[in-house]
Amino acid sequence: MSKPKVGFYWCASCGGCEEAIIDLAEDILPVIEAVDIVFWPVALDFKRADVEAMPDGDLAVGFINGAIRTSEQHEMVELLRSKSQLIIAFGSCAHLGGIPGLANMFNRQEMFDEVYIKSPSVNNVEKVLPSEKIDIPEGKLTLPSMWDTVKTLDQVIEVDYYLPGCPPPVNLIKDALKTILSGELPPNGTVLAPDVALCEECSRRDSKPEDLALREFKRPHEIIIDPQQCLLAQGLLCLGPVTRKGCGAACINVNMPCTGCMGPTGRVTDYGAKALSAIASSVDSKDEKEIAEIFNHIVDPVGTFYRYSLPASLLHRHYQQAKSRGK
Amino acid sequence: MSYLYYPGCSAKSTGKAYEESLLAVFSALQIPTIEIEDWNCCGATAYMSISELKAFALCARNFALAERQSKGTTMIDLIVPCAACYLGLKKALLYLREYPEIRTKVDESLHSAGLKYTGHIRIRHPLDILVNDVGLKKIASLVTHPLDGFRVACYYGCQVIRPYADFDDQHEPSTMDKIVESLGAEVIDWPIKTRCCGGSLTGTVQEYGLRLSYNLLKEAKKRGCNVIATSCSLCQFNLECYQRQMKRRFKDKVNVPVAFFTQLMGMAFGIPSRQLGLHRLLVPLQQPSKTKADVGGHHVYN
Amino acid sequence: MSTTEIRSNGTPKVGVYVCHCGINISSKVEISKTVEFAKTLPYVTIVRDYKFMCSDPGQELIQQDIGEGKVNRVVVASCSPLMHEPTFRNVMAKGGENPFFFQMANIREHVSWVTRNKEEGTKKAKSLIAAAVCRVALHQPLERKRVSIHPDVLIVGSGIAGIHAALTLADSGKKVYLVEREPTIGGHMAKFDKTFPTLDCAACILTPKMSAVLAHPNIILWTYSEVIGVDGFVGNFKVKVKRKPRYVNEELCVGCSECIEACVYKKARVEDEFNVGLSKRKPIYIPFPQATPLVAVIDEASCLELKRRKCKKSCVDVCEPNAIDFDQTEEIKEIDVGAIILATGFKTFDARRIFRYGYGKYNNIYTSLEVERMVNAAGPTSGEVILKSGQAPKMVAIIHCVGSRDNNTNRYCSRVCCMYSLKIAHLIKERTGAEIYNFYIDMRTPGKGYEEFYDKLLKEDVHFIRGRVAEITDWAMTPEEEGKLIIRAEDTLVGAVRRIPVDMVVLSVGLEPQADTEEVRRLFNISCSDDGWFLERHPKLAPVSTFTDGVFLAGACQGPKDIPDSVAQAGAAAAEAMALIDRGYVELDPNTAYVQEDFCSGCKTCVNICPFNAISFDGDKNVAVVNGALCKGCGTCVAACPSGSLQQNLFTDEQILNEIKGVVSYV
Amino acid sequence: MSNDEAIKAQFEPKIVAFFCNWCTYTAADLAGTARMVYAPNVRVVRIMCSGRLDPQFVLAALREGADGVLIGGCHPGDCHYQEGNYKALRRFTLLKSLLKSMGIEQERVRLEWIAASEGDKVQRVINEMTETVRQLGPLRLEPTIYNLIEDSLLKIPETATLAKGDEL
Repeated sequence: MSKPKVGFYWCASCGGCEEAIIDLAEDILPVIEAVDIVFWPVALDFKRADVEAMPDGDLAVGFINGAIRTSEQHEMVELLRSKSQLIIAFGSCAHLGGIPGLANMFNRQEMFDEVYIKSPSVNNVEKVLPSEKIDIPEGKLTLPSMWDTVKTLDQVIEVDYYLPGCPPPVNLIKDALKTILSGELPPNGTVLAPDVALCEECSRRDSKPEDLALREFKRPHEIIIDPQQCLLAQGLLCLGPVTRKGCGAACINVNMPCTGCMGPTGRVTDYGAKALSAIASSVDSKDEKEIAEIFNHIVDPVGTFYRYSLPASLLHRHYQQAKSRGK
Repeated sequence: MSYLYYPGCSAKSTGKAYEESLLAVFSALQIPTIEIEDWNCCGATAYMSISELKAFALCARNFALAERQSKGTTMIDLIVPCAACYLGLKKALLYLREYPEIRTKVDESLHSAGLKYTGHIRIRHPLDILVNDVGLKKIASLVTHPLDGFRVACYYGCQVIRPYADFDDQHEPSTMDKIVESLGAEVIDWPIKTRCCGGSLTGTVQEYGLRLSYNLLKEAKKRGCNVIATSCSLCQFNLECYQRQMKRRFKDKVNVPVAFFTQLMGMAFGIPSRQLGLHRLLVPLQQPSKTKADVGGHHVYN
Repeated sequence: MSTTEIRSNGTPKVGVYVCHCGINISSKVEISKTVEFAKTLPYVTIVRDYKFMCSDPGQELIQQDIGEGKVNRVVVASCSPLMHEPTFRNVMAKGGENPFFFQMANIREHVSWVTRNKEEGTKKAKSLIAAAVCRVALHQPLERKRVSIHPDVLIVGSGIAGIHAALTLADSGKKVYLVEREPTIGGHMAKFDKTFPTLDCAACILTPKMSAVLAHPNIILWTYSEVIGVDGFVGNFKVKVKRKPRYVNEELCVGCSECIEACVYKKARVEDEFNVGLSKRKPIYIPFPQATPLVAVIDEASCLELKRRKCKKSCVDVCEPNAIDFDQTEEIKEIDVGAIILATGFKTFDARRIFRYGYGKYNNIYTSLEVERMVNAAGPTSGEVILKSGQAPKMVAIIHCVGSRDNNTNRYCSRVCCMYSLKIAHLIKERTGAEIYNFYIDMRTPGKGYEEFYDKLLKEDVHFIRGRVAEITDWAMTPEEEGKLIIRAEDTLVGAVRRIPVDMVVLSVGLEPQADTEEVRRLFNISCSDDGWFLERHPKLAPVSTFTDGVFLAGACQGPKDIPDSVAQAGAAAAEAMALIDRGYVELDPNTAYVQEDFCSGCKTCVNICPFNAISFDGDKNVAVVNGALCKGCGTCVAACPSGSLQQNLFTDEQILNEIKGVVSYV
Repeated sequence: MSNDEAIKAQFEPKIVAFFCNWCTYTAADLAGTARMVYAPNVRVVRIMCSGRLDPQFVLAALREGADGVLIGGCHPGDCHYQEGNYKALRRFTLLKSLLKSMGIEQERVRLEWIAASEGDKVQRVINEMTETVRQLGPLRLEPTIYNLIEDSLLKIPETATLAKGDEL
């Protein structure tokens, strides 16, 4: 019988997720043994038409990485949804909105102004902005429309499983593929990574004190980091306790605090709020002023606590901007 | 710290000595006092009792002028020595804040005169300023001629501390006592220091008015006081000017000098008596003999 | 937001019961509309309304529906859970369902009683009911933990209330620790001469009780001691008591007073606290002849030896039993008790706070407490009422409500002043035959035999002038006023201002909370009402309980009281404590935190969040462990847990999030 | 714009309150027993201690459609659980700065210490809060994620024109 067909697609992402698949290295061979890759714009030459040509549900699995922020991405993922039996949100951006999701601190207008006009490296005297339709002698050119709000994949289509991480760790990808090929599918909506926080697999676990008392927050470049000791204990804002494990504490092993790309555990609704709560709880002060002082060390709360999950957060986006859109 | 100064009518007539001594003392303390230009009546007794609204409008005009004069200042402190003005202006301030309907009417009338009042005014009595802004230390430091032998009855009267007691106790005021003590004088225990002086009764139903002020003088004298210090032009007037009538009516020669507390301060600071308007006193105020008069009344046990 | 998986007792079948509470609720909440609305809510199978859900027939409704299997979750929309939650949980149990498949919607205290019109009320009620329904659907079956109760009781304060409570408990066989801050027990009552309305002598009725306390095998009496630490919870309090050194060995001292005679101070120079400053004592002293224990005490402030270690210590020489011990040091006792009764009493109002009454300024103005001592045969004047001059007063004024019923001081009525003023009037009259003027606002003499006492006084031609005194002055206006204290007051019955010259003034000072009420309150973790008295759990139904289980109130520390009321309340407090202890155990609400071990990452964030050290870290399993017995169920750790692996029974994230959804998104 | 004012005019704020069982909830009951009438806009969720308040609850309330959130706990030093209210204070402080950077008006979230005896304060705070939020107008976090898609349909800026394909 013919091998199950799979497709890969990328939306608003950096390409790192594609790299992650390449990182499977020789392990990609058995994959190719097992499946037919029938759609993978980055690696192989397929067109939208090819997908449209497929009968519905023809794809066993559609792997989609990247957040959704343009009409084109929206169309494509809807198309893939109809063609695939399973859709897997691949990587932080598809899962939680990811780094591109931080664009939700602004609206489209602001971003266009910044990128195409204000940015120092830009010389755009006529202030030309990308427009969705341009008439030229040869005819009419169109571009997809760019949305105001960046969205997670499951905010636009139904998603069956999530592969977290920026990018997803190779071993998780392998396990995911195994599970799916095995046919023994976990319940819908499962995040294909262990549902325990990172501390558990952290090499510095035992050096974390029971009486953590934070009085200031340092940033990695400000101190010489002890490679053995728990980073929180060194005053670095490490989000390991809040973040799903599965990466083997890759960042921490190279002296960088965890920034939460694997997202929250299954019992947490809003990553940022939970992170904030945990960190604030360990702050050592009872004085209103002093407390405020201590938190002033956290330069960019949103960027810190929602680095990968702003669109997936309960608030989704910057509120005033949304309002100013005057919808 | 600078203040605007609202004299009120009495300061220019019967209570001239009050103004003279006040300004002298304040300049000795290096407190600049700028008089409000073109100030008008505070609307005290007469207006207040006939048409409050007119009274408020009058007060508001003074406020507006004050604000215009010291534009930019977030909060203007208005020195108001006269007890009646003090009360009148305070009341106006309060009503304008509390009752929008009054405020709007008053604003209209101000507007017609091209004036505006925003409410950045505080009414301050000299006693308040001296004790709370200047401080007793500073005052004591300026004393060059301590008032030895002066046994002073500090007389507060009614309007300065009632009904709005912002800076002193309504029933047991002590700011003046403290100031006078810091001048080296002795303050006598005189439980009636807030009793009525007769106010305008003295001018209308004299027998009652006289009785009231006589009570005060008699008791003060009985307690060995040799000068009464006051903070109100009308009190000073009632207590001092009618002592002859009292003699006739009550067959009792009181003859107690009644000075403004600012005059005593001036004396202690060594300011020439003319600048203090001491020459205006009807019952002359001289350095008392050192022998203390025997004291009636009770004293604190042990 | 949250998955409503099927719970152990099957698919949620929620019954909603809306209470009219007579018209308390129905007057501001459209019951019928509310009922219709409730029917539309998820999982709701039955909605009923009834006049009084807390009544037996009301409870029946619920039990039946449970019995017939129509409902397995219950929402009662009525009063505050603080009022009837236990009631309805029992109903659940009686119906054969887990008591915690229950949620209450507070549509009385939080809706009908605080909302202006019916429309608003109905709307708000709906939203609260929706919240309760959404929440209860996620409730888990829970069990109350039973903790055994330590049978001993601590009583703080040994005025008449403390004494009575102690004796009651001790007689029932309970071991009682009675802790008193002063060197002797007896409190204010020991200072009084006679007691109203019977006029029997205070000492005669009090001292027997005092000796009984000392003699009682079940009472451990610690005078001159203070509670400095309270830990634990109902049934299992750990209490630290500081025993101040009295420099006299209690066991050895026989109370012979030789030492006092012998003290190097030939004259008594120190203000005598017991006689409220009307007399002097020596540095070594016995507060009063019937002091209990009858043991001398040396006060550090004035004793030469203790101040500068150079005194010839004549006291030591004369003390045959060698009881005096200058090396005595403060001692900290640690005890376990199951219940605590606070009987810390009151302090009298400081009359200096009202200038106009000249207390401390003029002679011969006394507070009622001073007069109590004065008229006491054992007092500083051996019972004679005399002026500073030594003569007896001919005219005496008694001013009521000094520091009571007055917006500038205390707004409340001190309850005892009218009566003791009458008593004092009687006693002074009896001793001096003076003319006595009572200045009162209203005569308040409710109580057995009180009104009769008032009548009696009226017949003793004591004068009563209705009007608050404006001032007391020495300003004489007429010769006959010379040298007197003049009372100025409006006689509101005559309608004239009067000046009444008198020789002596008695200020009937009101009762105030002790100066250190705030510290004591914190120490025992209870609340105060806004006038500063300890707050009872319910003004009518739980007058001696507090919001902290196992801590009870007796006497005036809860509010002004006379002796009969204090004794009655002390009895009540003792009974409550007894009931608690004799049950033998307490059931703790199961709202404790628990760790989902499979999910816990061992990040230790929660460990030192817990103020009760209920959370420890298990290194081998690398998980946090909650000690259910120590956990008090605040849920602070749950909010802190970064991975949502800690949860709180009755308050899981899921339940609260659903309640939030319910409270906003349905109405 | 008049349209907005129109909305404001008949706008009844929805406010979710989280009250601790021992002080503030009791105070609210007291306000009830004392029949202190106050604005009906606040709906109370009871938690044992303000320390139980997970910032997620605040965001959830806003997301579900609340226009403001009020948190009530025991006065500092009075916590029935010794320190819960301090934990609440720390979380609240950080949450506020987060909300600020998310463009949500600070006044929409408020923390108050209210003791069991302060029924009048419950009344005051609730009335104030309701007024403040009324002034701020509705917090339009609705519609929730599922209709965020229409949410993203844009008014076309002059510089660009919407291509057919964009109409969803």
